[in-house]
Amino acid sequence: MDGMQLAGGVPMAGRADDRDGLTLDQLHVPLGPLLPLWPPGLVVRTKLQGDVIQQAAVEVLGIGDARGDAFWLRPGRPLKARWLDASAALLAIAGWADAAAVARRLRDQVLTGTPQAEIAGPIRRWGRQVRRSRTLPWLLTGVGQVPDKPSTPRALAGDALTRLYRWVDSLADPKTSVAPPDVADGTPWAVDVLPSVLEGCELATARLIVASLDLDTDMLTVCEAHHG
Amino acid sequence: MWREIVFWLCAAGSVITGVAVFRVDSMARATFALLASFLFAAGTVLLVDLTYLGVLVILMMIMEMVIMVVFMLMYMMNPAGLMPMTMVHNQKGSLAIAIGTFAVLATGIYLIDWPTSSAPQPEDPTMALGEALMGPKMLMMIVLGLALFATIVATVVLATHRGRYDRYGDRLDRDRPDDPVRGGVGR
Amino acid sequence: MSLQEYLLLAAALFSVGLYGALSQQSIVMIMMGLELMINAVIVGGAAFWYFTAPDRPDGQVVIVLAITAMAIEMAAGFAVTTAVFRARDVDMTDMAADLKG
Amino acid sequence: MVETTAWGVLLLPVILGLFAVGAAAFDATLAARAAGVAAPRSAALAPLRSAAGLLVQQRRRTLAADTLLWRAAGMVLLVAAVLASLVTPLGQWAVGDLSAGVVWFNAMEIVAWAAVWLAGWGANSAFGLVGGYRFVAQGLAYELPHMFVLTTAALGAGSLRVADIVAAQQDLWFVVWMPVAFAVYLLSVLAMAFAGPFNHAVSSDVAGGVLAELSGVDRLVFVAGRWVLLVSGAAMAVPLFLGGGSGPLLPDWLWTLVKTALVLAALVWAGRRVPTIRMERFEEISWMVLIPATLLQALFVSLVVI
Repeated sequence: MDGMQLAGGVPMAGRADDRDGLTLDQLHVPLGPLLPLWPPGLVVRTKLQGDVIQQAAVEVLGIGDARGDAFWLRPGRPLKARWLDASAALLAIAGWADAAAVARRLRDQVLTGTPQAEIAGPIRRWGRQVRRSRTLPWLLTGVGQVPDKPSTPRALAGDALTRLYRWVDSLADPKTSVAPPDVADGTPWAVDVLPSVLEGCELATARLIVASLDLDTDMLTVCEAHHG
Repeated sequence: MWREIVFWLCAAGSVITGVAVFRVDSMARATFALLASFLFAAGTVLLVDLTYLGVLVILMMIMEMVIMVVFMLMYMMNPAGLMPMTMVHNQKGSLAIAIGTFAVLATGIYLIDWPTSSAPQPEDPTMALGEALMGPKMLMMIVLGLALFATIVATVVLATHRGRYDRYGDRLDRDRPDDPVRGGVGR
Repeated sequence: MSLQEYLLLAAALFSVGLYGALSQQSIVMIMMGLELMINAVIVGGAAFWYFTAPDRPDGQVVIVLAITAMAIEMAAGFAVTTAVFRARDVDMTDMAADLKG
Repeated sequence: MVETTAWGVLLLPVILGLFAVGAAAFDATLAARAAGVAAPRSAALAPLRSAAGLLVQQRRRTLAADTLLWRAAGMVLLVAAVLASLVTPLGQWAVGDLSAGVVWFNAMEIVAWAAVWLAGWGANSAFGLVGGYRFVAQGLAYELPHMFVLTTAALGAGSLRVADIVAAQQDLWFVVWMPVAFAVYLLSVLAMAFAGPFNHAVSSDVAGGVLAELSGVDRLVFVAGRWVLLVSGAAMAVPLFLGGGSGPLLPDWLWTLVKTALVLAALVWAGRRVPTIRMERFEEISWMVLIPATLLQALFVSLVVI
């Protein structure tokens, strides 16, 4: 193999052991910081073999230079809107464009202050539609299962499907509608646990997992500010 | 007349793309050059009224080449496939042998007095083929089927490194297999 | 169109395939050479059927045989490559020359 | 019964194109309704608007792309999608009535494998390549059931010629006594055109997959090819299972068009109802459920025929 010029300046991939016992080429692919439906500022540096993530390193850009002001913590941003937002992102990445579009529309209505009585019905209808789907559990079960430890935030336990169902159920719960935004956020924990969850997954599942963990990179800045 | 033209176009295309397989730099291009060569050759098969077999060659070859390209890249990764490469041994000798073979074959082709047939073509060649395969040539068909089945088993055994003890545990008592990726049937 | 022209095409394809099978080092490329040679068999089979014995299906049967041979060759070839690669981390024939006397 | 027409060569792309635009418009309307957009009529024009936009858009380039193969991909897909319909009769006319018409149709569909893989490979981007590989995996999953289903229809008529298959349904449409085959056929048509829930090759979890880096005219050609492929598949369902052009009152060709439109609309509508089906899960379904089901259906049909 003489003449090792590089095609377009891309170096040849290195090789390493992999899951199937074949020493295949490694490819370094960064995910983020800017992708549609991706937490802004989040960068996941992956080492891929085929489309399987062998190693992942998570980094959040822009912590420290923010104003300690998170979008979802501002007044008039009920928790409900945030759950709708998270569900919309997850559904969109799962490829259910229509259900995602409905969730997004409902979120906008919540944020613009549509009265509770008017919006409760549509939200319940949408929730029923999501819970009734039989393909969705089939596709999401076992995706992004987080370790079950005492330190695991209750809101993030389980896999992508249980998290989505948790959002959907709490949206149907009348108490959620008045709940204030939550400062005790799971994001720092999720960022810590993300690399270990991503390893061994396929590249595409990575995006489902990130969406299902509902990372709010703004919140990291807030936490940073709180702890000094 | 038009058959003559189409034949020569297909023949030239088939040989040129066949040569290109070993001349281009990228594995992807090599595979698809081979595919083009097959498609041109299938064109000549279609010209002699073998519709079914010609189309079958097209179908099989596209599938095979697409699968081939996957393996190709798996074992010979090459960014964008545009890096020049040569991986040959004994090029001159091979070339000489190949040209020699062609010369011998070509002389043979033009020296031998080939038999011709005035027998009429069957109404439907495909039907004739099917009847032959299910009738006098049944034994061959059975052998082919067995060979294909043996190939399936043998290739899976050769290519995989995880047996059922890896999947179901040493006593084969696991309820659901321990696979890196779960399947869809929910076992 | 004549039998000779068809056979000439088959001979050309066969020779190109032979060159590839002899000269290439990578197992996958050798298989490409073999496939080209089998391709020549397909062309030859079609020609013999059409020009010498259209009333008998033998030429067609040869083509079916060739197509099957191609599929088997490819599947087996890749399986062997995978096994060799896993065990020895090579995909070139020169490096896997254990059987060399 | 079916005559071949030379001028059909010119008409066929036009009809397929109109159907493709109609299907895309229907799809856009459904999307707009879900999003709660007030004016569905303008949403129906969205595909045409974006097509015009793509025509004038400049091509984006990627580092070290294999431009030749990349450009070829879209053209190959579109041409194969049109050629697949070559054997589909419109009422009494077909462009070409091959004696192995069903095999021809299947072969042209398989071309999509190569085209999609090439589109993913050519861009030299990880997402595109992942999308391309997924389509190959998807192809391996649906192709066998699809082939068995086509064989079943051919078996029912005792011929691979599409015209004979239509003729065999004079008394009873195949859909009535081969319902499993019909259902699997529709499923695999969606998979083949990587539409609806089987859009794993271009899904949003890989940032558009094969389509991620395609832009400008290349993207337009590729997307058009995909729609035409779906139309071709839907159109073939009519002669294979729905009795071709037979029907009361209306002429043959009109019935064919009506049935095609209905099948197409059903496919597009159903495709939007379900989230993207991930291949690693579908693969097992295909091998453990669909293949045995189609084989049993074929066995049943061959017993009936004998």
